[in-house]
Amino acid sequence: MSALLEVQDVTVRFGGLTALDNVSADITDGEVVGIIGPNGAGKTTLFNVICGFNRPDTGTLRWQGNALQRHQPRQLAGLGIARTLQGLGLFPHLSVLENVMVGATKHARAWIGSALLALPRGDRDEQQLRKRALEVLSELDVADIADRLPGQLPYGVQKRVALARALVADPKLLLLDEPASGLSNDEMRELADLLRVLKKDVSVLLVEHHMDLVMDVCDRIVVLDFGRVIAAGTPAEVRDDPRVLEAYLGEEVTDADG
Amino acid sequence: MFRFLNLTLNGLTNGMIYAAVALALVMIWRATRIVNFAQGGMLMFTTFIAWDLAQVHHANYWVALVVAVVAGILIGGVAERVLVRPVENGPPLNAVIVTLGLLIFLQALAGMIWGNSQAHSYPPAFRFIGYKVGDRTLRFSPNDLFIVLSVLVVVIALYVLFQRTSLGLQMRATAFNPEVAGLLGVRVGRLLTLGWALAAGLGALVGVLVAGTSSGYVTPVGPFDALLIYGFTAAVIGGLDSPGGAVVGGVVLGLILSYADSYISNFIQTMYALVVLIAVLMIRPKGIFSRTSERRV
Amino acid sequence: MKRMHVRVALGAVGVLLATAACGGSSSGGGGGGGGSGGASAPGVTSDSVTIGSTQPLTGPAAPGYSEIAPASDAYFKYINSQGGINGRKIIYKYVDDGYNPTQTVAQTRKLITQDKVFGIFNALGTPTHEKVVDFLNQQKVPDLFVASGCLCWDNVSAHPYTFGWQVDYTVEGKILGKYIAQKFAGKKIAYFYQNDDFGQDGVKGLDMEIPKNMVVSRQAYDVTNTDVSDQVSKLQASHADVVVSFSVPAFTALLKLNMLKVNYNPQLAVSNVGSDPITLSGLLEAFAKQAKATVNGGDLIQGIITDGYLSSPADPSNSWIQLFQKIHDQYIPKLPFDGNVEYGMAAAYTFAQALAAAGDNPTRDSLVKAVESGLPQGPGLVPFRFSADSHAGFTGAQVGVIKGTAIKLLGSPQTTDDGGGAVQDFSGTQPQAPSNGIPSSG
Amino acid sequence: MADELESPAGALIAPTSASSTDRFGVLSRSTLLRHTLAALVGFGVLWLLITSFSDYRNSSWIAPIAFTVCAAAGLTVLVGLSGQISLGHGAFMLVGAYTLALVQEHWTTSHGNLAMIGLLAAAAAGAALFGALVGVAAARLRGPYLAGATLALALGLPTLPSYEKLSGKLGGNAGLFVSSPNPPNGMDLYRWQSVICCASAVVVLWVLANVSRSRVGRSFRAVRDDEIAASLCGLSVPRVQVLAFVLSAAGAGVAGGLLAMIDLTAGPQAFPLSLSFGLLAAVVFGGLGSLAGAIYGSILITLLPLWSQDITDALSVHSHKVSSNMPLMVYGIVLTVAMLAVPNGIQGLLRSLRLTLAPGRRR
Repeated sequence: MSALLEVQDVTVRFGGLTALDNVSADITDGEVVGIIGPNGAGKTTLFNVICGFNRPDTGTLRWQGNALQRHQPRQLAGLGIARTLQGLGLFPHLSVLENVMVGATKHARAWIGSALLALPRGDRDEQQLRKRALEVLSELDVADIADRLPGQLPYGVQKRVALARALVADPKLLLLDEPASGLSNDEMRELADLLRVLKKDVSVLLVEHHMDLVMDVCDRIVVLDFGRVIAAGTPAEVRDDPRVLEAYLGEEVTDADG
Repeated sequence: MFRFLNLTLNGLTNGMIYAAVALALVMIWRATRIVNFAQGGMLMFTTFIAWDLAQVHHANYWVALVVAVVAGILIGGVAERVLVRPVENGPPLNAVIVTLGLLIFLQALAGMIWGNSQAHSYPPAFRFIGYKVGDRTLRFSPNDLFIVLSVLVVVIALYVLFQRTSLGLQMRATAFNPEVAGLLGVRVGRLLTLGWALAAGLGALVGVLVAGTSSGYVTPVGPFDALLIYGFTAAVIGGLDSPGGAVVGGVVLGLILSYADSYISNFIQTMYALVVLIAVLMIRPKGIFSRTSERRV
Repeated sequence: MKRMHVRVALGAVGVLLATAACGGSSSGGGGGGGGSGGASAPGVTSDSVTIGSTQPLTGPAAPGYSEIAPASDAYFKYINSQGGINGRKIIYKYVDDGYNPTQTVAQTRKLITQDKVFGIFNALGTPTHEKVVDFLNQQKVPDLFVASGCLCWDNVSAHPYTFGWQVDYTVEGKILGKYIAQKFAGKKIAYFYQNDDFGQDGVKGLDMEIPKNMVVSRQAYDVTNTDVSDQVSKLQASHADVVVSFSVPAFTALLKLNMLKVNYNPQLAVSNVGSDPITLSGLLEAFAKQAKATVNGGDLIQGIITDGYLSSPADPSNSWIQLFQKIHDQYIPKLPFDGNVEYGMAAAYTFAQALAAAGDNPTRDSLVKAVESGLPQGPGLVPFRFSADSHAGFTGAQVGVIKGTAIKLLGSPQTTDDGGGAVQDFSGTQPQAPSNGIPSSG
Repeated sequence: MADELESPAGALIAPTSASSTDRFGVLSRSTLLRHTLAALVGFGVLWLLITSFSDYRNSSWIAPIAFTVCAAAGLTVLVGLSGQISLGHGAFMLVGAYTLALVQEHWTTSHGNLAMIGLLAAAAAGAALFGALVGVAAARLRGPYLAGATLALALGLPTLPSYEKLSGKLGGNAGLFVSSPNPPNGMDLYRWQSVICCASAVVVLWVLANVSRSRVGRSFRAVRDDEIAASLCGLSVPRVQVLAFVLSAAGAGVAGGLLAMIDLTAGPQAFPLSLSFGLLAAVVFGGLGSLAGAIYGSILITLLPLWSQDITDALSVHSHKVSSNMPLMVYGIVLTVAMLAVPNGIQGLLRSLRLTLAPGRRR
């Protein structure tokens, strides 16, 4: 089976600093892959390269076998890639339902003219988007707060909304940027369960600090340090790798990533 | 060649004036993150005060100038305390509207006191007849030299204030991060007021300088509003955060307007400002001298 | 395309932030709208006639010109104190349009529709008034003595209710041009003019009389840009001996200042609308101290050639000046007694002539008929052209030179048309002002 | 922007709500029906208003308010919904006015009322096209830089007709003539102009309400709230921003066309900076992003000078200097004080009143 997303020998430099150094990784259908590493290891940069926010200086990205060149973040949804943001990035003045409906943009069919003239076609389109959004919210058990504004909700619920907004686009690959940060233990367990369910429909690439979660749900793990891949393999393999231990020495409790 | 020299000198003089207005706007922007649209109105009002002293009450030129600057400092300080402070942390547009309200208020007040119907002339500080070069007379006079030098002196004085004194350090710290500055014991509120006051004082100086040129008249609504726009353009060209950029932006704008006025058309001066501004911003969306930071994801 | 926008105005400064919010109206006649009560026409009652006007009381055209309407109003008050015209007092309701056509339209419509004035009198400004001429004529409202020298007011078929008053700019240009071409034969001549129909109509007249090969430079200015230093440099580079300027007073002053700055001292000739000595010396006052040894602003304008169609305000022997001075001292002593005040009173006198001739029960049509049947010369140096075929005002002007704060008239008045007609000396004399200062009816 | 944008949608833009779907049956399901009905009712009320006022004094302000609404509604969509500032909306009005004048001069032979509709559409289209150009540049700019660029636009554009090479076509400082529409029998010109202005305002509001209520309006707000998240949702941020500029400019273009039709002229002096500032004041007053707020704000900035004029007249101030500047002063003071006292605009005030009176409901 060929890889869904392949990252091959990607190098990214910011000025004199090398953020990613010949990094390669891949993910196939139905897989959950974790990316871990201490602060400043280049995890978020890797995500940004995949999303088109940063361009690799060398190396290539392949999506379903085709090279991704000069792709824009807005094209991701169309390709089948969705991403959650570290800071959630919910639209603070849009209701939860509207937030998720924005996420469903790629399913919209109505032309701008329908919007200008309020044609019935636009209304039907809206109904569909709303139905789709409500379904996803229900799946994530948060349909009851559809009318609320994100700022009024507990952090854990906001995280679910962000996840719903990503999932409503029906992605093939989901990029999760620290989904567990700020969650209670219970919420984290729920997240793990959720990821195991999701995995049936969507591959997940995960940047995360919480080792328990990573070890629990990931099929494979890639370990970054100073922009280089220092280890890769199953959770068990990575756990026992001395280089990983070394890299993490004294870092394990930190919660933030640069 | 003589023409080019004249245009350059003319552009330099105007450019220094734009630079001073730009500097005033940048000081206020750095202090409070507000573009002061009342700047033109404030300097119009202080120039009227000076005009009243100099032309109606026959006061000495320098006395009138000092009174105008002091009045500017007071108006600036009071405006910050009373009007701007309540909207400083609000939505940015509210501050815009408040400064516009102040502008309109000052125009109306000046009209009530001094009338809208007359354009008043203002005495230049020195001879306004140009220097002689051989048998030709330059379009650059002792009074123009005075304008260039006085703006230069003020710019240097402000540089020293900002870079070499502890007060300046505190002001820079406040501009950089008011919360941290506050935690470090800086009395942020006072410094913001001071920033406005200094900027308005600088504006007042500019008003008097401009009024005394051979293209300036004192009226409630008129050339002082154009000054705001040129000053703003200069500040934006330089990057709103950079005092040095404001000065360079002002001079560059002055020169471009002077050349374009003569070589293209005298009728569309503000269009040149627009074209320059758009051209700069399309290449550098935050001005030439700003340090653009990468947007974080 | 038809362009008829003469700027008769004094563009002191850039119109950058017009006082749009200031739709200020000022009732000069002590308030009071149009009445009813047995009136034969809108605005006419048994004891009053209400007329309206739009004037630049604020904005770029205000300096100097804002004195005109108060002066007219003073004259009407003087008439009213003597019992009015045919027993009716004249109530003059002049409102500010800030020299902004948008305001002119709104204010004129208000005067006609809400205040129901009898007619519009001496509305000032070509770009402003041309926007309401169609409206006024559709409504059949008399539109008397527009304060502008545009040729466009004289169009009997399209605008039967509109009449000019002052001499038009092309006629003025011809008269000035003929004088200059003769006096400065063989010299280099240059033009400085406002880049609209005011300047262009004037230049058209100049070109009819001054041979093309004498003209070495033509520089236009825009009222929104007070920096005319570049135009002056170009005039200087052309080595013109005479500069003829069709400019409003503020730009006449700017022209003079910039010439001083580069030590360029040609003979200046300035059209009537831009040469009022008192307005000019006021504008130049502050600069005089730094300009060599001169003591006041008036010294900077001595010897400027200009023209006029009214007597000089500084001629105390003239019966009209005596009359206007008396009214000025009584009603508007705070204003300077200058050409603008004289203009306002003289135009008001002409209106009183027309109203007196319109009969005991004036109607809008009888007022128009009265003007079309011709009006006596009045305070002008030359007669009016008014007839059923012509709605143009004064037929000519007299060349003069600024001396002190007055214009010293030279030779005799001259008349001509705005076409190819010759400039001819006018042999008639100016009539004396009536002893009571009020035109007699009939 | 800030927190007070909590529910940017105003009375005319009910926020998408999951629960309200079936309350009004077919009306709630069809935006078209609902908005059209509201528009017809609104126009009916305005028609009654225009025809019932007997004197000029009481009805002459209707047309100015109506065309101000067109521009302010466009501006509130731009600033309030898409989060882009424009200090120079007068420039788009200018483009609309000149488009109307030029089209009328060169391409229409009839001056009938059908032609008027075409001319206003042309004004909207001309301004929209120009809005697209400006929008492309604006999409690269943020905050004060965008403010500065639009300010320079509002100041620079009105000088263009004076440019020697264009003044022949654009009429220089005096502008171009516009011929007036023909009122039907028995109606005054100013009343007919009021009718045209009100009809245009209703159409503009109808379109903008449709847009605000649609997915497009939601994209505007999403882009305003978080550009990065919006792009990850598949929205093209620059495209959305340009679209907002286009729509907003079209509204201003209609307003400019109407102004030209009332003034019978399209000239640069009708579009001073104070006009642009007044529009901005109107939308901030009304409450950003709210079409209803744009209406309140337009009424306020149109009537305020008239009211203060009346007050000044009533006080019979003798000094002309004082009386002629009084309206301007009142305007300045009200502008400042209102911003200090009611920072969230009228719409914000109404919202907090509603919250106080009915604390049980969230919206």
